[in-house]
Amino acid sequence: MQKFINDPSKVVDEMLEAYIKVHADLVSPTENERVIKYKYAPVEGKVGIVTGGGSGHKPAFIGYVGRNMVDAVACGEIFSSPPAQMFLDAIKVADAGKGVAILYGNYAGDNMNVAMAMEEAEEEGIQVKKVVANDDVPSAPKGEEASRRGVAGEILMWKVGGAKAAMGGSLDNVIEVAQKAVNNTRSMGIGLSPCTIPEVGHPNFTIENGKMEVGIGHHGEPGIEVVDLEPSAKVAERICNVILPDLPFNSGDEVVALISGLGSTPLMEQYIVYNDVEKILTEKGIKIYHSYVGNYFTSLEMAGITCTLMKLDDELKKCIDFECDSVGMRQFQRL
Amino acid sequence: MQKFINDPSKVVDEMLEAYIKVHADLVSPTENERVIKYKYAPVEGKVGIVTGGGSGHKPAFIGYVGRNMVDAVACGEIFSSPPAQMFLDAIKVADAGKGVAILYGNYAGDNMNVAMAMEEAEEEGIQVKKVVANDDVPSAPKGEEASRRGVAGEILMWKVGGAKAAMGGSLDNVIEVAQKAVNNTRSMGIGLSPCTIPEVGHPNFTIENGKMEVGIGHHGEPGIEVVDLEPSAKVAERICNVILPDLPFNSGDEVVALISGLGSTPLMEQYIVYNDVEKILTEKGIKIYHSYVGNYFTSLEMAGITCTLMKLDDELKKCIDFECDSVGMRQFQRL
Amino acid sequence: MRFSGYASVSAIITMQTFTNKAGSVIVDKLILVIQENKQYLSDIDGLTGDGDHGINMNKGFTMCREELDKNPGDLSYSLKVLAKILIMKIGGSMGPLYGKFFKAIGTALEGKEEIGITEMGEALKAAVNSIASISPAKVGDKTLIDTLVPAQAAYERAQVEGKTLSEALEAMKIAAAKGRDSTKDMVAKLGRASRLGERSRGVLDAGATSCCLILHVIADAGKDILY
Amino acid sequence: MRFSGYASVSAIITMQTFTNKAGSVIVDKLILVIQENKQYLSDIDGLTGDGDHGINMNKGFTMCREELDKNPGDLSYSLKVLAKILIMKIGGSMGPLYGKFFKAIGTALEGKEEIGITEMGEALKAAVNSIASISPAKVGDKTLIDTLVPAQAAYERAQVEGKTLSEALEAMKIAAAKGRDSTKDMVAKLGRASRLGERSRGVLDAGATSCCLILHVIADAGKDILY
Ligand SMILES: Nc1ncnc2c1ncn2[C@@H]1O[C@H](COP(=O)(O)OP(=O)(O)O)[C@@H](O)[C@H]1O
Ligand SMILES: Nc1ncnc2c1ncn2[C@@H]1O[C@H](COP(=O)(O)OP(=O)(O)O)[C@@H](O)[C@H]1O
Ligand SMILES: [Mg+2]
Ligand SMILES: [Mg+2]
Ligand SMILES: [Mg+2]
Ligand SMILES: [Mg+2]
Repeated sequence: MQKFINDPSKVVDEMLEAYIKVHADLVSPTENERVIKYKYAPVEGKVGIVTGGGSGHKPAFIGYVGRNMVDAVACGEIFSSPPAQMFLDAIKVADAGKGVAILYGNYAGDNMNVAMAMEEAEEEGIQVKKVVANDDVPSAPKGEEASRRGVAGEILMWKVGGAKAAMGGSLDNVIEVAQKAVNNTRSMGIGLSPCTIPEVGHPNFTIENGKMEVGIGHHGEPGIEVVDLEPSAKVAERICNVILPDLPFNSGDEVVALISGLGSTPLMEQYIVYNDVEKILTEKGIKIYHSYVGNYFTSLEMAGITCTLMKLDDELKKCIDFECDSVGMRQFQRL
Repeated sequence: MQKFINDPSKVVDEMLEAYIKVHADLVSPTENERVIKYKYAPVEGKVGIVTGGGSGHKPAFIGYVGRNMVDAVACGEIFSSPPAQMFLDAIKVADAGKGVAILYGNYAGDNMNVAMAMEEAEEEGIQVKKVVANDDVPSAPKGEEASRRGVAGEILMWKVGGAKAAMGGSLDNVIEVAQKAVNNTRSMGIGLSPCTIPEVGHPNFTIENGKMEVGIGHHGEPGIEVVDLEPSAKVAERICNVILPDLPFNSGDEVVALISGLGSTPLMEQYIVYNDVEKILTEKGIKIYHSYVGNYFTSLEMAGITCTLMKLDDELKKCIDFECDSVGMRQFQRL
Repeated sequence: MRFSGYASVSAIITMQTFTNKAGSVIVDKLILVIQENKQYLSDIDGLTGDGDHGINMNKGFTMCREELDKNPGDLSYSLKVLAKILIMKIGGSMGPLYGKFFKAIGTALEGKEEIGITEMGEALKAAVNSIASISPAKVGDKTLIDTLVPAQAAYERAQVEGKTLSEALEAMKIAAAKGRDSTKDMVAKLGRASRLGERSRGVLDAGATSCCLILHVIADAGKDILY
Repeated sequence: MRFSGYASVSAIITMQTFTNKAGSVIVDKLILVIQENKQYLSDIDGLTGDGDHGINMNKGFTMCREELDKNPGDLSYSLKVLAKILIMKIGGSMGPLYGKFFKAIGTALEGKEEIGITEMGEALKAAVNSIASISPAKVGDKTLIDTLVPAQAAYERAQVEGKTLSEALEAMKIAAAKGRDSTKDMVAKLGRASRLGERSRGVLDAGATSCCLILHVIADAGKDILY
């Protein structure tokens, strides 16, 4: 295990200790040491945005805490859902009295822990509503969208929800637009190598050299098939063939395209895949309105990428264009 | 070779093709397809900032092209210096009549190619001066600073030089402050795994499991020794023992700290190393004024990190605080 | 109900109970068994999962120990303390699943001074339903459900057949062990182990193993305090 | 100088020259030899470096071919075209190193109609100095310097000893081959191969090999057009 760590059971704590020092301009610790908040949260008059999940996906989730983004985050152990208390505490520090939108990904543990936190929060008089991202197309067939996992599409949900809240939207407005973002978003991942959870000490699965895992999940969940490694252009085609018909994305649509590396895939390769995806979309008359390429949502040091598309309308465009300042996504207002 | 590529000899071209599409808000292509410029370069009344080098270090070098940063970049093949013509063309597109500062790293090829480009540029009547980063302490002993390599410290040189130029500094002002940044900066790298150049197809060297290469260079240049892998706290100590006495950094100094991943080392580990470095600095009375943690200067998918410290004075602080907008570094004005 | 004086043997048997107060020892023994089996459970999890099941469980149960040392109480109270800690502090899937499990039992037994075959039967049924309300796992998926569901069914069958609490608990133990062992030949369909597909066959499921330990302690410690 | 009519053998020999015009064939043959050895040079580089030396060289020399097809000229002109392309288009270390090399030779020969032992000697000396001005590489570092420096020295020695151009070129060839071979037992001190340390021993250096090819072509093609 070629890692820079001290005690494998302390990796999340040490990371958070550093994170709040490095980004003291942007985030603050809270009484719950696993809950980190935007420095100025709760923001007066604004709906609070909360997320959370297992660690190991940096910059997700904590990296999206910031101005016009997420107000508080619950940081679980590596690849393990935070307990309900953490979600609850995150809800509490994000609440400015206008209610809290909890925007997270569809995983069994998170669903259970969020549900329990929401119950508690409501008992304490905080209005909380949730949106659950389920953008990962290969994780369940069409018709069973509700059981699909959430992957990098979560970032677009946070961006959009965060912007709406910052614009002064009500809790219902925020929930509605975040849900719209999710409904309009489709993703797919391709894995080229596994990763190692520090406390475990060996890779969490194997991918043979010369093979790729099509439809891999963010924790190494098995995909739909393992095939011979293909050139980027074929990979892009394969991805488009799965995600375009699923929404469907049609000629004339405008989209956000997000290519995220899973950890160890160099940015260069991510741009190459983007290039091939862009060509297919252009050919099909789908216009990329805005794009993101980079390590936006990783799985420790897995090699691989996810490709995410979100279909836009005017409201979503405004939210995407909105200025934001977080470690994982920093945008000047787009004019 | 688990990579998302098409033709291995076209990786840089395809990457650039994508890059100018994804970041059309920020950068533009030029007549030389390997030279990318800030969209609004040459910026009237501003000294031009140029850099360049081999590819494979993303976001370096191209990622630092943008507002108040680098105006034009020459993108060589993977780990191979761009030819003089590329540097020359970059100089030309960056020049707004106030002269051009070419700020790059100390490598044999780059030195030769930049020197030739500068000769040509001067023949064409463009005033060009250079600063050569040589921050990599383990690459040559004290006393032989001039032959040290440039590593992630280059980023601080660009940040500072870019800010000074944007503030209206003359070419001499820019060169002076960039040289001051370099003089005040020290770095060191630790490698945990090699990387594979696509056209080569196999790893460029090996590091045994359980070992680490101390003082590794940005292309896998050998370090000063190979030792057993150590906990992060020991790694931080080892780094500080080398770079602190070299400048030296003393109690009472204020510094920028930059931890960069080399490619496949997860952000989490980078923060853990930061945490340990910060503790040592605090103990020694050295104050971190601003810090950066992330994949700022990589070597394809090498595992490892570099640690860079820059000692600050008021002028350097102002430059570090200055707003900038580039893919690799995006900062709102620090108040 | 308390019976003073003599009664027929069969009457005594069908009326087997233990008190909620005395029942707190069950939680003490649950904590012990998890602490003692921490490594064993992690080792099993390591074969198909991420090797932390014992760590996760031990963390929650040990926190419960500390809390009960400060504020002890009867069985239903202790179970609810355990549940609250699992739910609020442990996270993952294990926290809510076992949290719900113990919360359901604790809630079902709340206010009951005496716990007999009926009370325990209702509590076990509530536990199964409570887990089902948050997890889609079914028998055959290679999870703790493979232990819990047949164990509860065996208890209920004994109850319907008019067996004593002792006998029903014994039946539950046997079914739990059988259920746990049944996971050995299964291919995991949920959780991390599902990643392995066919390769998950041949080893026990960690959750099914811990669930069996838990049900055995409930049965054994319960029987010990019957009167 | 041209000699019309008869001259003593020794006079003819010491006056061996070729014309700058005819010399352009040297560049044609240089291009050919690099194109033919593209794979070989890359293979050698692959043993200790990154396996692209043939690719890098071929790229520059082939671009030169295209340029000369459009705008041909004499030897010094052709060498300067080659140099300009290497310097301006190839990059890496190879572009400037061989660029400087050919630029120095081309510049030294510029304006000379006839090229004899003196002209060639000056050109080779200029080439060595020009490379030294941009590279710190010394004999023994396992680079093209190990071919070039002894080859030029051998030529100069022959020249001092009063040998003919033919003989001097022949001496240069032998020394170049010996220099190239000497790199086999060296440990690389510069460039990528230095990464390997002791493991770089036992194989030729790619740059030393290409430099030997180049010097051999200069010698052979030069001798062919002597009169
Ligand atoms: N959705 C689920 N429903 C029921 N049981 C589950 C579910 N997911 C996992 N399990 C059980 O959890 C056990 C693993 O627990 P543990 O190792 O503590 O958690 P993790 O898988 O997060 O590391 C498995 O052996 C299985 O019995
Ligand atoms: N600084 C230097 N001075 C002289 N020769 C060098 C230097 N660096 C490398 N070389 C030569 O370059 C050759 C490798 O060339 P090439 O493979 O084209 O470049 P790269 O090493 O950039 O891939 C080496 O075999 C060596 O002879
Ligand atoms: Mg786990
Ligand atoms: Mg586990
Ligand atoms: Mg090369
Ligand atoms: Mg090479």
